[in-house]
Amino acid sequence: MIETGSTPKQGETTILWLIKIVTGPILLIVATIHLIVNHYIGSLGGLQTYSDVVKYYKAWYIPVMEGIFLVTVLAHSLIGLRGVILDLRPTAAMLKFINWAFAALGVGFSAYGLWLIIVIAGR
Amino acid sequence: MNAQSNFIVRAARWFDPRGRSLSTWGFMINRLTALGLTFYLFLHLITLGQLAQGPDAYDNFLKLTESPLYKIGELAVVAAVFLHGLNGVRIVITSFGIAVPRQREIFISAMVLGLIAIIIFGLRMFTA
Amino acid sequence: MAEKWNITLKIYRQKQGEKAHYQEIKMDVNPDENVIDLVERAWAFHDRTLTFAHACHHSTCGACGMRVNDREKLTCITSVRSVVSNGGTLKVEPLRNFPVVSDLVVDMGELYRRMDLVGHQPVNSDRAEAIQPEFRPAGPAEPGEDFIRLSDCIECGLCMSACPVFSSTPDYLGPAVLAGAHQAGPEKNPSLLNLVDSATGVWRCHSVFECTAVCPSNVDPGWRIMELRRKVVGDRIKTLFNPRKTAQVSK
Amino acid sequence: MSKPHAIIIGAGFTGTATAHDLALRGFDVTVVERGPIANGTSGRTHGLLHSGGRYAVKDQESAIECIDENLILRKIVPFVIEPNGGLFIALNESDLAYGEEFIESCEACHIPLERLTPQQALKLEPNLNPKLLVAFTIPDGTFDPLRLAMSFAATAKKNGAKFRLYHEVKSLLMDGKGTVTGIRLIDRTSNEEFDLHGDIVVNATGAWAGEITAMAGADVPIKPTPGIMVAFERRATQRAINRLCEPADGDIVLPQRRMMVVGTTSFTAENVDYIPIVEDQLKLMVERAADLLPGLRSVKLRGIYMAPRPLIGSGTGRSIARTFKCFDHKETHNIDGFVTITGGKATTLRAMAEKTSDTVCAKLGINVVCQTKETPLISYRQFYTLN
Repeated sequence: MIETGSTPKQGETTILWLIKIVTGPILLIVATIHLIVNHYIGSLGGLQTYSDVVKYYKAWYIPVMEGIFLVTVLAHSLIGLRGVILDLRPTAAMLKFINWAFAALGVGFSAYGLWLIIVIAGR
Repeated sequence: MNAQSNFIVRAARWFDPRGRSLSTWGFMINRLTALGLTFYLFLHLITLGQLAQGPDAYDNFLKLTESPLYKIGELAVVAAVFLHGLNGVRIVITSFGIAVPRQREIFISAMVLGLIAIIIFGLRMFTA
Repeated sequence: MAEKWNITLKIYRQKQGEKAHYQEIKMDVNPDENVIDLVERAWAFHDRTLTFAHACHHSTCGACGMRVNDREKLTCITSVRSVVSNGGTLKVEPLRNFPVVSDLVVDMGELYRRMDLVGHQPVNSDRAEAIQPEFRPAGPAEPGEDFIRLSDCIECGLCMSACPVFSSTPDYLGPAVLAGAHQAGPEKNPSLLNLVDSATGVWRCHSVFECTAVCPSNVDPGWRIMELRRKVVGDRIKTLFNPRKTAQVSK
Repeated sequence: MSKPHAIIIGAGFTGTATAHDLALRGFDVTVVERGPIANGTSGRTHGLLHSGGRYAVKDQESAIECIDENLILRKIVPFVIEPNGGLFIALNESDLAYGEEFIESCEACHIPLERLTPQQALKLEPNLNPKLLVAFTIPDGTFDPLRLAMSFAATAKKNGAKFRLYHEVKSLLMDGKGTVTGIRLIDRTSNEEFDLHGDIVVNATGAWAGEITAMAGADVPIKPTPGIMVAFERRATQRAINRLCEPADGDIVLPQRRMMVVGTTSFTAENVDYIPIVEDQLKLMVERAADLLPGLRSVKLRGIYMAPRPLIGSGTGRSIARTFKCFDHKETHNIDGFVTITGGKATTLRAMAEKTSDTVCAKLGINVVCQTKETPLISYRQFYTLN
């Protein structure tokens, strides 16, 4: 069996867990709204066309909400996925790579998504 | 023993319900939906890039979504969101030491609630 | 007169260096007997090469944990009636997630090592829950003197066998060990908090609660892991505002 | 000069304690056991750390052994013991009459006791039968049987002893001149057979001692005397509760973790490998336990088990003394290199080991004193963590 030494194994901390556990309930609420909007709002049920989407983004709070959704869902999913990978005992080098890759993915997709929200809200 | 097995064999153990109780199903559902939703999230973000290219590109893309196959996929996403989210509520509550002895009942309630939400959305998507 | 059932006992057999197979023995049983009695009879009267672990036969030692029809059970307190019906097959296998020594015997050295690592005490001074609520609590011999009581955890390993995370992640400390850390009192010991606030500690638990479902001895490891998390989070928030000088590592 | 090699057959209380004692005295020790630690009678004791009160009236030798060893074990292995004391309670006139003798005998055996009125006793243990007439406190305790044996084994291991669990003795090796020189073993985890040679073979197989001595053509006066024990699913007291009477069926109920255990009976059995549970005895135990603690009548049963005591002598059941005996087979059957230790009780395991080790040392002409009285044992967990 694998050695578990008396020194704690690095890689997961209170703060990451707290982020995951706090973003969870936020996501449940925001994702439910997101889904209802996409399938229930509008004449035909949901945002069915480009103009529906643009119209939807006119109210100031919609881009804000979608922005929060974007950032929290990226954080929640990447921390969660990292947890799944940690269950499979990655090597230290592998974990280091994942840390950088996931940070880059999170920052990159946040920037890209926020840009997209600003573009749509601006039209 | 298990230390030597490769990661696929080890990961497969998460999805072996033999000799385990109901709450392992909670764990399996959570893990499967987590992986599925993460995959979908990035796919979704990439395809939304069409929005930036103007009305024609986006509306053409949306035409694809009218096929029933796509709708089934979309319902799967909706289902995953509700199952993962409601099951997640149980995990959040119990994580703070609340209602741990009742976690089984909370799990069943969450799944029933999730199923109702899935049916409502399903009806809407396939009848609208 | 006692009821008589006829069942098939299906036993996992494996000697060192050999492939595993199952052996079936038809047996007359009393449904109120416990599974360990059947296994012992299988050895005494059917096949003397069978090996299995057991000692106290009344759930105080934790030696006889096995999987009975796939499920982790302490076989000395698991009645035949509770796991099979007349004419059925009762399958016994060694615990999961530990190396098989021979047949139904597994090597639980790692569990014992980790219980020592987190400083779980085999005896505690008594708490209120020792005497069950339907009975009135005993009076101390000397005022203020505590009773000493053997710990609830009998280190049977059932929770370690039932935990799906431990089965994929052998260096996860595991439910018994984290529950042991909780009982050892992490608030007094910062190094214990550091040990469980790690990639192999409380954050590896994914709230499956199989541990609590199989625990035969009132330990409730699932609840204890959650409590331990609360302590870790509380301590981290506290030290955020009031940093500890240098973490004193005590063994 | 190389160390003398002692082979001990049996890893129950006597075997593990003797391994500890001999390892401390500088022996190379190998313990062979066909199952895991304490899988026979030792594991299946009710776990009473005797104060000696139970034997004080009829068997003073055993009673004194008990109180002495009780105090030693509390000191050297506290982490497997609930040292919460015990009570003897009288429920009828004949119990009261026995009580007079009991006080004198306990005093003679230096067992400290204190007389309590029923009110005082009920204040200490409110779940006792309220009809009790008198009570005495005595320094009983309870212990965890497996972990007690493992603590001795772990300490022995630390001092170099080797343990071969799941190894069964097939035969004794003899040199043709009437001396036992070793054992032929089968490793039950792989079914491989091999020989092990030693300077002395100690037969510490308790109720099974006759099976081993028969391999050398010798016999020992062992009378395996099983008894039943029943565990209730609830803990109702902190102290061991004894009936103030002559040793009898179901004369004690004691706490252990969240249970109460009642014991025991006394009968003779032919096959000690498997002792079936006798329904009538089970019912009797529940009745007897409820005499002492009426609340137990409605409590679910958790475990029922039988264990053969290794009694020595020619009497029957309760009349046999509970002391132990070490047989040097050179004296009994002119077989050298072979010693049998049997009889006794869990509480006296250390004393049994001391006596056996003294016999072994005398036979081999080694002059080392016993140190086990003062040597604290290490954690039972080290049995698994030491190599």
